[in-house]
Amino acid sequence: MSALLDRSKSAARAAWAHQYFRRLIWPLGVLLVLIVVNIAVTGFDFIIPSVHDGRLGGAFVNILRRSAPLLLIALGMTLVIATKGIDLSVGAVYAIGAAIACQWIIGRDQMSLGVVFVAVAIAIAVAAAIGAWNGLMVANFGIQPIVATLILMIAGRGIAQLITGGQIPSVSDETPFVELGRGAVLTIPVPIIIAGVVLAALALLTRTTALGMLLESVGGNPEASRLAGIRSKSITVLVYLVCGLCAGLAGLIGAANLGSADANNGGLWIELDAILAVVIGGTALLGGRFFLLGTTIGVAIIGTLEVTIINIGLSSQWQFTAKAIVVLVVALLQSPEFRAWVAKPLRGKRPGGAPSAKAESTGEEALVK
Amino acid sequence: MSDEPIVQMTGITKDFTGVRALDGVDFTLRPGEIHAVMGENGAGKSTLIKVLTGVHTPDAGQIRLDGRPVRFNSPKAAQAGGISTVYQEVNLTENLSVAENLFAGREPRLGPFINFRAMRRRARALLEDIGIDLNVAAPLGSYSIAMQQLVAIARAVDIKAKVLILDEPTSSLDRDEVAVLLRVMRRLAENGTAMVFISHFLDQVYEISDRMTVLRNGTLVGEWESAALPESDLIGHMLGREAATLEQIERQAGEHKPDRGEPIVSAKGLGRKGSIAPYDLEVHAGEVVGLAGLLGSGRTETVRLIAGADRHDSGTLAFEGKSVGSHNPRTAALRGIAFCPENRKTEGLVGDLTVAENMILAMQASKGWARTVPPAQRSRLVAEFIEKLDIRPANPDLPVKNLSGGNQQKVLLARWMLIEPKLLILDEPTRGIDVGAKADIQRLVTELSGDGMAVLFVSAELDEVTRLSDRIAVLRDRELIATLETEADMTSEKIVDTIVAKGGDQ
Amino acid sequence: SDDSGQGGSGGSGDEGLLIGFAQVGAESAWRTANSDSVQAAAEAAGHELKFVDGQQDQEKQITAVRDFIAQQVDVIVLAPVVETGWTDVLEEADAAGIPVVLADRGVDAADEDLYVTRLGSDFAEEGRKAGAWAAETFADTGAAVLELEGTVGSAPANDRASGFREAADEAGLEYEVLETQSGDFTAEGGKSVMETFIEKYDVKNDVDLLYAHNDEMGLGAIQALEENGIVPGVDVQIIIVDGSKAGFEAGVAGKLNYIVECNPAFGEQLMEVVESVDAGDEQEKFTPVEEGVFGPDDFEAELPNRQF
Amino acid sequence: MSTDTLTERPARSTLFDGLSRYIPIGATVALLVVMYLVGTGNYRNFGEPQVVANLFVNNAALLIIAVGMTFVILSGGIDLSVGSVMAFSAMSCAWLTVEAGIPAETAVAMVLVLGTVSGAATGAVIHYFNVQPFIATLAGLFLYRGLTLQISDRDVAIRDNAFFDWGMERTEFGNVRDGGFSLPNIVFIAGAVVLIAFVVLHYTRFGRGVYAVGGSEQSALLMGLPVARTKVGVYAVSGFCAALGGVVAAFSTKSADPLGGLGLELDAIAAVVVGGALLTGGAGFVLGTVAGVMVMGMLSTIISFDGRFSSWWARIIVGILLLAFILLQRVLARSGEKRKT
Ligand SMILES: Nc1ncnc2c1ncn2[C@@H]1O[C@H](COP(=O)(O)OP(=O)(O)OP(=O)(O)O)[C@@H](O)[C@H]1O
Ligand SMILES: Nc1ncnc2c1ncn2[C@@H]1O[C@H](COP(=O)(O)OP(=O)(O)OP(=O)(O)O)[C@@H](O)[C@H]1O
Ligand SMILES: [Mg+2]
Ligand SMILES: [Mg+2]
Repeated sequence: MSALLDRSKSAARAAWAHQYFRRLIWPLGVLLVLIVVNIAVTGFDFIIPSVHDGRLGGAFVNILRRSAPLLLIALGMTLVIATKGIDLSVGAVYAIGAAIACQWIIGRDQMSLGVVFVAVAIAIAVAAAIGAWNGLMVANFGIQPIVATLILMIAGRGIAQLITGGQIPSVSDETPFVELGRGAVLTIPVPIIIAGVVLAALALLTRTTALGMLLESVGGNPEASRLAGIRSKSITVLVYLVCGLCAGLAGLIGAANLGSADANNGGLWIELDAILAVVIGGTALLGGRFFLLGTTIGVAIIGTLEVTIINIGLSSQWQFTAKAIVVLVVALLQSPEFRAWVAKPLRGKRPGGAPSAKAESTGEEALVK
Repeated sequence: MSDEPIVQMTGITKDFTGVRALDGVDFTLRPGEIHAVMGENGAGKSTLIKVLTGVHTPDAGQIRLDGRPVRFNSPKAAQAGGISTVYQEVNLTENLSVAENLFAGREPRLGPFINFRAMRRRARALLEDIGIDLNVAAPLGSYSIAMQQLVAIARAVDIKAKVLILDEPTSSLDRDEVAVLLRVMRRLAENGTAMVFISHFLDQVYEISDRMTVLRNGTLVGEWESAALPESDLIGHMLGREAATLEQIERQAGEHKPDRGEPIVSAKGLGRKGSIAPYDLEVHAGEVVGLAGLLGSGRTETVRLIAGADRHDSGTLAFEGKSVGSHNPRTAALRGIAFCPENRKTEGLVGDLTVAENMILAMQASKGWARTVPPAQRSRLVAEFIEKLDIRPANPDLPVKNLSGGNQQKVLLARWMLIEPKLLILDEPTRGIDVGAKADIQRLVTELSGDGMAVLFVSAELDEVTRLSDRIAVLRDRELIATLETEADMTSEKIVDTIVAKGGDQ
Repeated sequence: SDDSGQGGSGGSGDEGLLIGFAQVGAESAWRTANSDSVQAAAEAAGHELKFVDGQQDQEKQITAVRDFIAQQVDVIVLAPVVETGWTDVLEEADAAGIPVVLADRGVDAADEDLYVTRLGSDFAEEGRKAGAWAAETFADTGAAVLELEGTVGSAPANDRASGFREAADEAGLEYEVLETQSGDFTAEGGKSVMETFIEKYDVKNDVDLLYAHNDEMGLGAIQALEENGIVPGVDVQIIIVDGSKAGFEAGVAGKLNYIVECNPAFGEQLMEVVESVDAGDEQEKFTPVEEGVFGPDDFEAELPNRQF
Repeated sequence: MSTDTLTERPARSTLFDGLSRYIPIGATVALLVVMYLVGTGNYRNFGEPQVVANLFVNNAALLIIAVGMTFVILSGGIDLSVGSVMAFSAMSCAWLTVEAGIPAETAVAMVLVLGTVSGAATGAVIHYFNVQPFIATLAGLFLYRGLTLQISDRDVAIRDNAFFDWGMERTEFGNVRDGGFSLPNIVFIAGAVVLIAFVVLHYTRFGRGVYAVGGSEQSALLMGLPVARTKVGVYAVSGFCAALGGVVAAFSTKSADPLGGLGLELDAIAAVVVGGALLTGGAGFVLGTVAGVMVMGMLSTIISFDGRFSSWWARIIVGILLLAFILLQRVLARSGEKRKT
């Protein structure tokens, strides 16, 4: 009996891994195509990292480094979306985080590690508090997430500008703060490390504890979760808090990278890119199942795409169009219905062609949502 | 009337990812007959219906309607082809009014515009015809699930199709409504409508059907004239095991009367304005208290207060002698009160999560997110309850939304049995559950109460209530009107009498 | 609440004017400095200023102008985000008898009758200044140019690009714009586009000039260059437009070679114009803001004068 | 046996419950009035009728687009492409008339058809390929902005075409100088759109189908409603409204701006949701959307009448006012629900 159980368990786990991989395969494919295109245009230098000034460089590593803030935000957003929510305020929180840190450092001894540390701590604390506020609005006042976070999306940039007085404060190039964006540990750029650590931490937090399941439960059916005794309010608040925290952290990295904080343009429209990455990664906006790894791939696609446009020499006017095309391609490839539709003429040629069983049953899963 | 079949399905096969739901099934529906499709939970009944009505595309097989081969690609097409269906879960839209739900897609119109006045009038007439009186302008979602089921039936009947399919239409109805429904069905049959009827209530099936098709595990067992198939044989065909054992279980369930233990909960003047009048109720350890009443009498509202699902605004609630302060589903679960709600789709299950996750949910919730149920314990418990409740397919990693209705109900039950509560509140736990499983569940309830658990039990089936309960609280018009001790001679008629008598008082 | 009837500017007189200022937005440090300058100057002159930030949206600016008309301000100052599309609202102002002064950017020539005067800078002229310097500097060698343009479709981006080419062509410079990419007027954009340029081109050897449409993009690009071991200002020459304090600091440090000023601090000048417009004086159609160009020798001296 | 008829009155108070579904919109309108009174009390000339009229004049395009968005949101979807489609339509109008020399009437008709067709195409992708609306329409957001910029990366004037004068021709209601107001034709276009949308949503099968699909798509499918037609339809409506918004924008400015309508999709969504619609679909009203647009417009009017705020304080104040508004709306709606049960 128990042997049988074990067998079915490991089989189930394999099936689960298989499912998980199937979700990722199309975004991964698109990412690979983008990389191949870049290699074709600029040679293998694109993918092979080089070491420069004790820091890993090269086109692809640079993409990863620059995408770190987006990744952080997209990870937080993934959790929020899993609970059927959405957070529009992340761009503003990014700006606030950046503004606080720079403004704090500028007025003080820029070389002091202590000052930098305090600046970072304050920025992160404020970002987390803003996130928690969003969560409270959603969980306790029952305001729709999009409206609740819209308020801070509008006001947040104002707050950031208020902090900087409408200026773009820039810190000295020598302050340790800039290491957050430009530095490297063991040649690995710090932003990549931070994003990697946060990714690992969130993955561990949600997958080794029950948090992930509870999140998916709250997102999948809030009322059923309530009746099952889940503390959905505090989970919701927690998730928005984490999202705010990630956005603040992203703002710090962005500010450190530039050595300045642009309250008005820092992280502008990053919420759309973040949501895009989440959805490309296979997490549905309707809540429920979420995929942190998928989100990561989504971020990589977006980051690579921007470089690709420049590398193949398209003018700026093409930026939007190219992005539209890639988004559509990823979305369509992920759609079983679309694949079946494309495959149909091919399959029809086979005598007595097997009916499209697979594609359809997955379609029904979607139907029953 | 010719005997040329109206619907003929041959060799129908349907695969879902990993499951073969139907395997070469034949099905024939003749004009004017009422044809029951029988089988255990997960046997493939609903799938057969869905294949016929264009929700699913069959992987193999042929469908003929009036002798012509057809393949509908949507329920809309099936409706246009003359097949009207009530699917198993209530599939109406809660945000629209009752009248709109009744006439959605075929509203009476004045030119291009909907004639709301006519629609409401016709809706009232239609509902009156099957004996219900609702505010047809109110949103459907404000009515109980039973009412919604009746509305769905009314809608399907009114479409005046040549084929009417009813997939477990009676699962939340009580006997009066069922009687009305059967009467309507007979009338339709006389007018030549052919009907497919799916139900786990054998008495209803025998009362109404002319012919039966039995499925087991996605395969066809056979087709019989109802009159020629004794009940025990039918059960044998459905379950593939002897019917005798089943009866024995049922009888066993009826025989128990342990001593009444400590009171687990006692409600004093507990009530909620506009929902349920203040009532007193005590449930003791090792006792099963049944709630009986007609549709909408307030049974659900009563137990929701005790479960903390709704907030009470009068009275007090004591748990194990101590008065409870803050009361919500979470604190209730921590105290050991489990509440298995009546509407599994909207209040019970999380469709995207797997069977195992759904089962473990309440246990995990009470532990908090940081303390995970150890994987070993988790898989042991899940396996145990899959076996105990005979959940099929026995794959804990399937999304629960892919399970058949009855198996979903069992998953929900398992969730709460798993936490070994002190008080188990079951609101219509046997809805849509096949005879075998129903007996299993009844036995389980008896066993649990034998082990000292208090059980509060709501069911539309008075027989079930009488058989299981040590005491029966009777409700009428959202008021608790009597508490009856179950003596040996307790019958459902007595309960009905109580209800009627008190009604006469007013 | 009694409304003051049709008196219009009745209450003003010695109390100072009621001025409505529809600003473009707060999209850059330049713009903020501009707003500050106007607000400060209005206060100093004792006028009441109604300030509305249009968030780079023409609709919002039109709304603001309509609100000013409804409030019956004495003079409307408009810094239009785009050139076209102002006809109707300017006519409304005209019908209400409220004079309009344009600040910074201009409007369609066809609407010339609908405003009194325009005070501001000329983006195309700025581009030309940059182009002229490039023509002079690279007259012998010719130039391979990388261009960091502003937000695609925005007026400064368009005019600074075309002005540059115009002047360079005119002077007969042998040049090639290797690539133009948008950095959205931000440091972030400038830096990330530059990083990609560095991957794509051998910037050190093959690129002579970097032309950035504003400070922030230029400064971001300088960082990218430095991080990749390319010496800005030496391995590749750099022109930026705007001239903020940070820009001049970079100039002093030798990291860039030429600054085309775009002066935001024309508040006082504006107030003078507004006052004379209100007094009904005859006006020139265009009053240029004083703007300079600065080469490496001027940076040090000019830095202390920078206000933003 | 059962001669009694079974009665049941609605009980559990849900958001959909009976009258309570009118509470959010009632609260919204009440708060609008309060805001207006506060404005008249504090600012000179705020009470002029033209100020209210201007709310409609300034927001005509937004109103039309938000109405289209209402259809989509009611059906449980979302359309992020509207801002870009609007810019694209305005630009197409300009290009077709100025460059291609096509008569303005034809150009406008072409643009409207194009908007509708592209909306329908988006809807088809969403429905038949089961692509999430957010993604499909986000692709639209990028695509149409890109196409607009391909046509022209600078603003184009169309003032020479007499046809485009019609939109801003005003009808006077009383003398503007003493208490009257005037409205240009674009406001009547917007009004007509609202009216038609109201009738379609509430009195036609298509409209009720939109609510049904938003309530539960699966149920709607099983009830035999034309789900495909409805879903494709709402995006077509939204595409049409966005294109019409572009035409109205062209009317109101007699020019086309390649960056026009940037971020407009969020304004439209905000207006719809502030007007009481649920983003999950199935609940909301067109008139709520009108109120939502008015709220957003009123906020900015107050800001500009005050005129003392720096750019950042203006944003913060808008945020705070919006917050106060939403919270009050919630409180009113909640207490309304309580009273009912
Ligand atoms: N959409 C689906 N995806 C995957 N499997 C499914 C799906 N729908 C049904 N199944 C599976 O098909 C089998 C037959 O289910 P079906 O719903 O037809 O059973 P049923 O006879 O109606 O049972 P019940 O009496 O419980 O309603 C079950 O094993 C079920 O898990
Ligand atoms: N304030 C009220 N006004 C009108 N009707 C009410 C009110 N409160 C409750 N009801 C009705 O009384 C019914 C009692 O509901 P409840 O679900 O408890 O009935 P039940 O006995 O459990 O029957 P069912 O078999 O339908 O579950 C509700 O469905 C509701 O329609
Ligand atoms: Mg079934
Ligand atoms: Mg009930």
